[in-house]
Amino acid sequence: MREIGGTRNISGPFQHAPDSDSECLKPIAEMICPVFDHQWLNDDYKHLVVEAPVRALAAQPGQFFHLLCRESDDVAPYLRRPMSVYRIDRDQGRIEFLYKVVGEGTRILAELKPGDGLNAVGPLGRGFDLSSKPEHILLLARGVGLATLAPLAEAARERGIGVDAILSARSSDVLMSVDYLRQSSAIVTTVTDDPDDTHGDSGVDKVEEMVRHIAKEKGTGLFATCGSNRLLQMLRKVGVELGISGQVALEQQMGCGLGMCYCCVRPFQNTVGEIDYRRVCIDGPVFDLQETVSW
Amino acid sequence: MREIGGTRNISGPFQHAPDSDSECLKPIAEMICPVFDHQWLNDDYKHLVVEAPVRALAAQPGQFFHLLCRESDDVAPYLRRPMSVYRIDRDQGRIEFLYKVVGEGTRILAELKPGDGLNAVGPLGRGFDLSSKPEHILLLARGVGLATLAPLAEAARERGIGVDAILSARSSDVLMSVDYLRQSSAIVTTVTDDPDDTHGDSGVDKVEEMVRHIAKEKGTGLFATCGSNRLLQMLRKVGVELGISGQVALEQQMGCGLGMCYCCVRPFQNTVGEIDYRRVCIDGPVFDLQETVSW
Amino acid sequence: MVDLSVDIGALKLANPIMPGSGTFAEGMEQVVDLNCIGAFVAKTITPEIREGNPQPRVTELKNGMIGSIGIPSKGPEHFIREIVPFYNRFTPPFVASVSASSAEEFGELCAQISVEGVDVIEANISCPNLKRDGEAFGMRCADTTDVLEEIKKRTDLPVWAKLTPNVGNIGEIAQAAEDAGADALVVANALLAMAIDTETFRPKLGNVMGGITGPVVKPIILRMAYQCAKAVDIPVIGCGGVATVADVAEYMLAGCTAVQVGTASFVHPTAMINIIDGLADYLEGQGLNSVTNLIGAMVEPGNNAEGVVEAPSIRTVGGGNEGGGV
Amino acid sequence: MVDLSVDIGALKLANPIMPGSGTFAEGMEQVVDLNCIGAFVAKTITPEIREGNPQPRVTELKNGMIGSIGIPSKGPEHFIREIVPFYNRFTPPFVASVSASSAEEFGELCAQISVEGVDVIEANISCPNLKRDGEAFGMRCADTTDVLEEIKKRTDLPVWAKLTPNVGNIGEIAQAAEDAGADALVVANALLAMAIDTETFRPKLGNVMGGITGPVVKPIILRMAYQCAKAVDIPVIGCGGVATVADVAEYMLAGCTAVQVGTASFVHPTAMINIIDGLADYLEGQGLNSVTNLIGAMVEPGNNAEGVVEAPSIRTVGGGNEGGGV
Ligand SMILES: Cc1cc2nc3c(=O)[nH]c(=O)nc-3n(C[C@H](O)[C@H](O)[C@H](O)COP(=O)(O)OP(=O)(O)OC[C@H]3O[C@@H](n4cnc5c(N)ncnc54)[C@H](O)[C@@H]3O)c2cc1C
Ligand SMILES: Cc1cc2nc3c(=O)[nH]c(=O)nc-3n(C[C@H](O)[C@H](O)[C@H](O)COP(=O)(O)OP(=O)(O)OC[C@H]3O[C@@H](n4cnc5c(N)ncnc54)[C@H](O)[C@@H]3O)c2cc1C
Ligand SMILES: Cc1cc2nc3c(=O)[nH]c(=O)nc-3n(C[C@H](O)[C@H](O)[C@H](O)COP(=O)(O)O)c2cc1C
Ligand SMILES: Cc1cc2nc3c(=O)[nH]c(=O)nc-3n(C[C@H](O)[C@H](O)[C@H](O)COP(=O)(O)O)c2cc1C
Ligand code: FES
Ligand code: FES
Repeated sequence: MREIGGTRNISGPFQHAPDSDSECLKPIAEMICPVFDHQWLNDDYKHLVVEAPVRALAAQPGQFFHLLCRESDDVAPYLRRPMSVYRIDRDQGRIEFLYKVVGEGTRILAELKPGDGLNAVGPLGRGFDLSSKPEHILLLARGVGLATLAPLAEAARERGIGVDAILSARSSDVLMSVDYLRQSSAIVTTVTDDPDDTHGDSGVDKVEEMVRHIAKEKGTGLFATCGSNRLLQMLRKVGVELGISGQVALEQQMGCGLGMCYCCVRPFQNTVGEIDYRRVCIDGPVFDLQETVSW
Repeated sequence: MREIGGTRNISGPFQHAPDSDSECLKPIAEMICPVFDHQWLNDDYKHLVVEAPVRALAAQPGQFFHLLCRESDDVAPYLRRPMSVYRIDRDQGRIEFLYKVVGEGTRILAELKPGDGLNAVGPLGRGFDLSSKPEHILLLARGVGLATLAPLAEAARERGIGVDAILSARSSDVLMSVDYLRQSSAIVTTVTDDPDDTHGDSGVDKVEEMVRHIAKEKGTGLFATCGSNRLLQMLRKVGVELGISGQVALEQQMGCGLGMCYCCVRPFQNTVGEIDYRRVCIDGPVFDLQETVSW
Repeated sequence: MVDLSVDIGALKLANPIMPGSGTFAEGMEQVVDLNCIGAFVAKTITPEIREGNPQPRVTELKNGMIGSIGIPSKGPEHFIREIVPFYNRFTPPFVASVSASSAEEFGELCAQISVEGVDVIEANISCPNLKRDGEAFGMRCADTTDVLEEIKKRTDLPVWAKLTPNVGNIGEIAQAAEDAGADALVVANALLAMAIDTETFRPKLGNVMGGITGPVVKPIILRMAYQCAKAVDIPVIGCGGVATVADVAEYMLAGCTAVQVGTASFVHPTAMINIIDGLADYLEGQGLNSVTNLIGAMVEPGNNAEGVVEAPSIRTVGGGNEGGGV
Repeated sequence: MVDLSVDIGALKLANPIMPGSGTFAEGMEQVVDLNCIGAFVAKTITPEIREGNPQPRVTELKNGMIGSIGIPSKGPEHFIREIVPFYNRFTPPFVASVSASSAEEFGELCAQISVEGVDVIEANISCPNLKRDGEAFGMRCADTTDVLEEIKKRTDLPVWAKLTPNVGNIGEIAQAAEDAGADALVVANALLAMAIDTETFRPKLGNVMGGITGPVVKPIILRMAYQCAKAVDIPVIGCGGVATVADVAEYMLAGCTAVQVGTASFVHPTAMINIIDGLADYLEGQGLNSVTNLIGAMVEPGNNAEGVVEAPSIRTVGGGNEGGGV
């Protein structure tokens, strides 16, 4: 892969590849990553595997890359799109993304073929923090929020932390990555909105029961969630009651991804309840569960 | 072919195909013409054959179509590109263009494949006028000016008018359409800038000698030219001296192609030498040779 | 059936779509059924005969163009003799567009062309005022007032003022025009721009500067139309980058009663009739039975129809954003 | 070797490329070698602490964006404590950017931040003047004069005035700034614009209006930079839509001494360093040995270097085209 330049497919209008020596030591790169594999998982979700340079492989769970979703000289979409790291394969030198095709940018992204170049900036943002050394963590993901939480299971396993994961989805055909999570030694429960299928019921009350049950049984030390505002609220409440800390990965529309433009702010509250605005791209995207506010 | 709408390739961002009944009687159409054939003639020139509706087949030599040179949703190039009618095949319902790839628009045009749709507006402009009923006409084309003059030979043949054509080009590999002209019973002479090849010498003096010779021998009643300012000046001078009228097809960058925007004006002089500005798209592109001015 | 008709003062249009001055002429009759269009707007005429600007007159942008035509004009006699009768063969109302170098000349010209067959006069006040060293009338409230008052003295026809976007506070100019008697506003003419060839070091236009038109200008002109609609009670006609049904809806939601389509007709001569057709479909899809339901219907932030709680509000200083800081 | 250095008054820059205020921050240090850049320009700070505008703060365009951030600011103490020391670890000069609601506050803030490590103060006069009902200082000559005079009284640092493009005659404002003591001009801030969602009828920005930036604005801002360079003798720094070497060349040919790169850095964080590299190649290709050879080198029509006869000139009325008629 090249770190700058190139014009094939989702690359930029670079006219000159800069002498990359001076930047080699920088933690964040703008790079062209050759696509290794790109498959539809179902009608809406796609799994993208790209080759990436060593410094990009340092990405942590919860961090993201900012992807240029355009054909070479095209002008739209003008801005990049943020995508969480779904998996890092340090041995093969590959980074994986799991994403839902929702609009113009992801539609163009979905057209990448193996061998094409993906222009990515990253790794960006603050990921999940396991420094409190919990003995057990509970992951609660809704929909594509799974893409963001999945690598945390592997990171936990590497540190000898027990993992339970509850995956919630509209219907069973979008319950992805169950196998990948189980490989990471996570105990996986699946729930859906579809009363007719064999999974559990995704109603917030039902999920709350499961959470309380698991937390009590396993001695959970950390909640981690992504993908649903209602589940976030529930988990915040349960966290306070049971004295379990939590982390949540949030989304916001972005401009720069580097903390420069203040497009991506969201309201938060500090411990005394004062509201302040933080940048999802650089202060997050992972935040303390109790510091989030309802909106 | 469809007369409006469609999104395949070089078509427009139409959201709704209008009820075309009301326009069927209009002489000019905005239409999607399926590409029938599209071949490179040499490194620079391409020959495009499209299927066209009946009213478009009414195009006369010297008239042009205004072509949208964009991929479906693309924004550039924003404006259309004018291209002369190279040939009309009324039996097969086809229109042909011969063009040189010079910039962004023609580069995108060159990507059209058989079956793709070309969005064309036309026929546009005032073509050549044979109503003076000359017994013989002399065509003098330089480079791609040939594309504009070629159909005049066929029109002359249909009217029983004798045709001589002098084709001038940089080198012999861009001397196209000699066969097509000969099929139209034209007597063709070729000249190039390349002293080493077997064609005649394209120097203006040499060409002037040929023109005088042919005009005298054949009793030429009309000169027609396209593609070179120097040949145009020469022909104007010879025309005055020999009392032979002339017509020239001119080019100018265009906005609308329909006489609305006044982007395409050029200076002309009337019989008493007063300068006025005329629109190439609607007052021309074919003008009286003696009314042109040097620039 | 969806009702597409709109009223601009006393004038009823069958639909809110009309051409922008200078982007429409008799040639269009060869392509589309002119009776489908909401109104005709003729190319601006001036009192004197003019040839316009040197070549090149146009340069392309990614999603628009810069033009510097310079208002070639054959003068009022030609207009009355040739242009007015041509358009009177059709049903839509006919709008004349005028320009001149002084308020008096504006008035004089309007008196001259207030003939049978002209339904409205559009005053193109983007042209240079000779008394102001070439600055356009529409750049100052006082000059705007002068021109419109002079015109209103000399004609009984409805007068639309076509504003220039090359101003700071366009609402102020809009108010001046309304106060001076304008019956409607057209917002706006072209944004002044330029381009240079970085190989030859020459300007890409013979006149160096020209007006930028087409889709690229829409967000800017839309903002101005919105500001004008807030500033005045007379109808506002949006003009700038309209190429699709969504563009029409955007202008009308911002408060416009109708729109003018300019450069889009160069790219697609059928643009106006396509938009008119598509507009009915769009309104049906929105469950609206009249295009007038769109006028000014943008939901202002805070006015939450569904009563949902908005995000905690953020402290800002000063109400306005007229300076355009990001 | 091509010489890329330029002088802005007494200040020497290693090259003419610097970021636009608010489009650059410490995060960039994680991506590129900051020592390569011509100068640093910090995000605008205000005297008070501000959070900025409601969400959404950004909406995309085909070739640019509209933003309404609202200048969140942590105030001068935080600036002096955190921001100035950060940039002082690098070699390029450091430009502070300030904004305030009155001329006095502008002056006060500039006095406060005239500390070791700040090389230039950029006065962002696109912000609302509370005394003018929210109209920006930079929209009136008198307000521009007030702010700059007040600042010049309170600091000895060079002062750049960053103009707003939302004005009529920008040359007039440029002159007012020069007369009041500005050492250079930055032309310009963002063009005010808006967009409406035609399905939900809601504005696409929480603040309704916002500033349009990115390549789409270049032809308009380039024209303004050209007008300013003609109007003043102090250096002009072009800012608007610079994304490529050709854009830099265009601004410099129009009379600018340097440029600022804004939104392009969001799309390509490496944009500035790519441009700096490419600029040397371009100059070599043009046979020029200093980037200063470009400044104001546009060939005006009529000034035909090769002595070739031009097309017959066309009659036009009035010299100017300030009104932006096409
Ligand atoms: C830190 C972070 C990580 C993310 N990780 C993933 C992931 O792993 N998998 C996945 O499928 N999606 C993820 N998303 C959401 C993803 O970025 C959006 O779905 C995507 O930007 C939509 O782009 P679009 O052009 O297809 O959609 P459009 O709807 O056309 O986008 C319109 C505009 O909205 C913005 N936008 C829309 N939705 C979002 C959103 N949820 N977040 C940020 N911007 C948005 C886009 O940037 C664009 O400006 C993540 C978002 C963030 C902030
Ligand atoms: C009436 C008419 C008939 C023509 N017929 C033919 C033909 O049969 N075959 C052929 O090869 N060429 C013909 N041309 C020229 C052809 O239109 C141009 O070569 C073409 O527009 C170049 O487009 P581009 O985007 O590839 O080039 P670019 O160089 O990228 O074009 C840049 C700009 O210049 C304009 N432009 C450049 N050259 C011309 C030109 N000569 N005339 C008008 N606009 C120009 C384009 O419209 C565009 O705005 C004709 C021109 C006219 C006016
Ligand atoms: C080639 C051309 C010529 C124009 N001539 C005039 C004119 O004579 N009078 C006028 O008021 N506006 C004139 N305009 C401006 C248009 O009427 C319209 O205001 C502008 O093009 C913006 O609309 P658009 O973006 O839809 O093109 C002209 C525009 C173009 C492109
Ligand atoms: C997100 C964003 C924030 C900005 N903040 C400021 C600011 O604080 N102060 C300022 O003077 N300009 C600000 N600007 C304007 C830029 O400095 C610059 O003038 C503008 O973006 C035009 O340049 P561009 O087209 O290269 O982006 C901001 C622009 C953007 C996009
Ligand atoms: S996206 Fe720019 S600050 Fe977060
Ligand atoms: S191209 Fe518009 S008038 Fe000729």
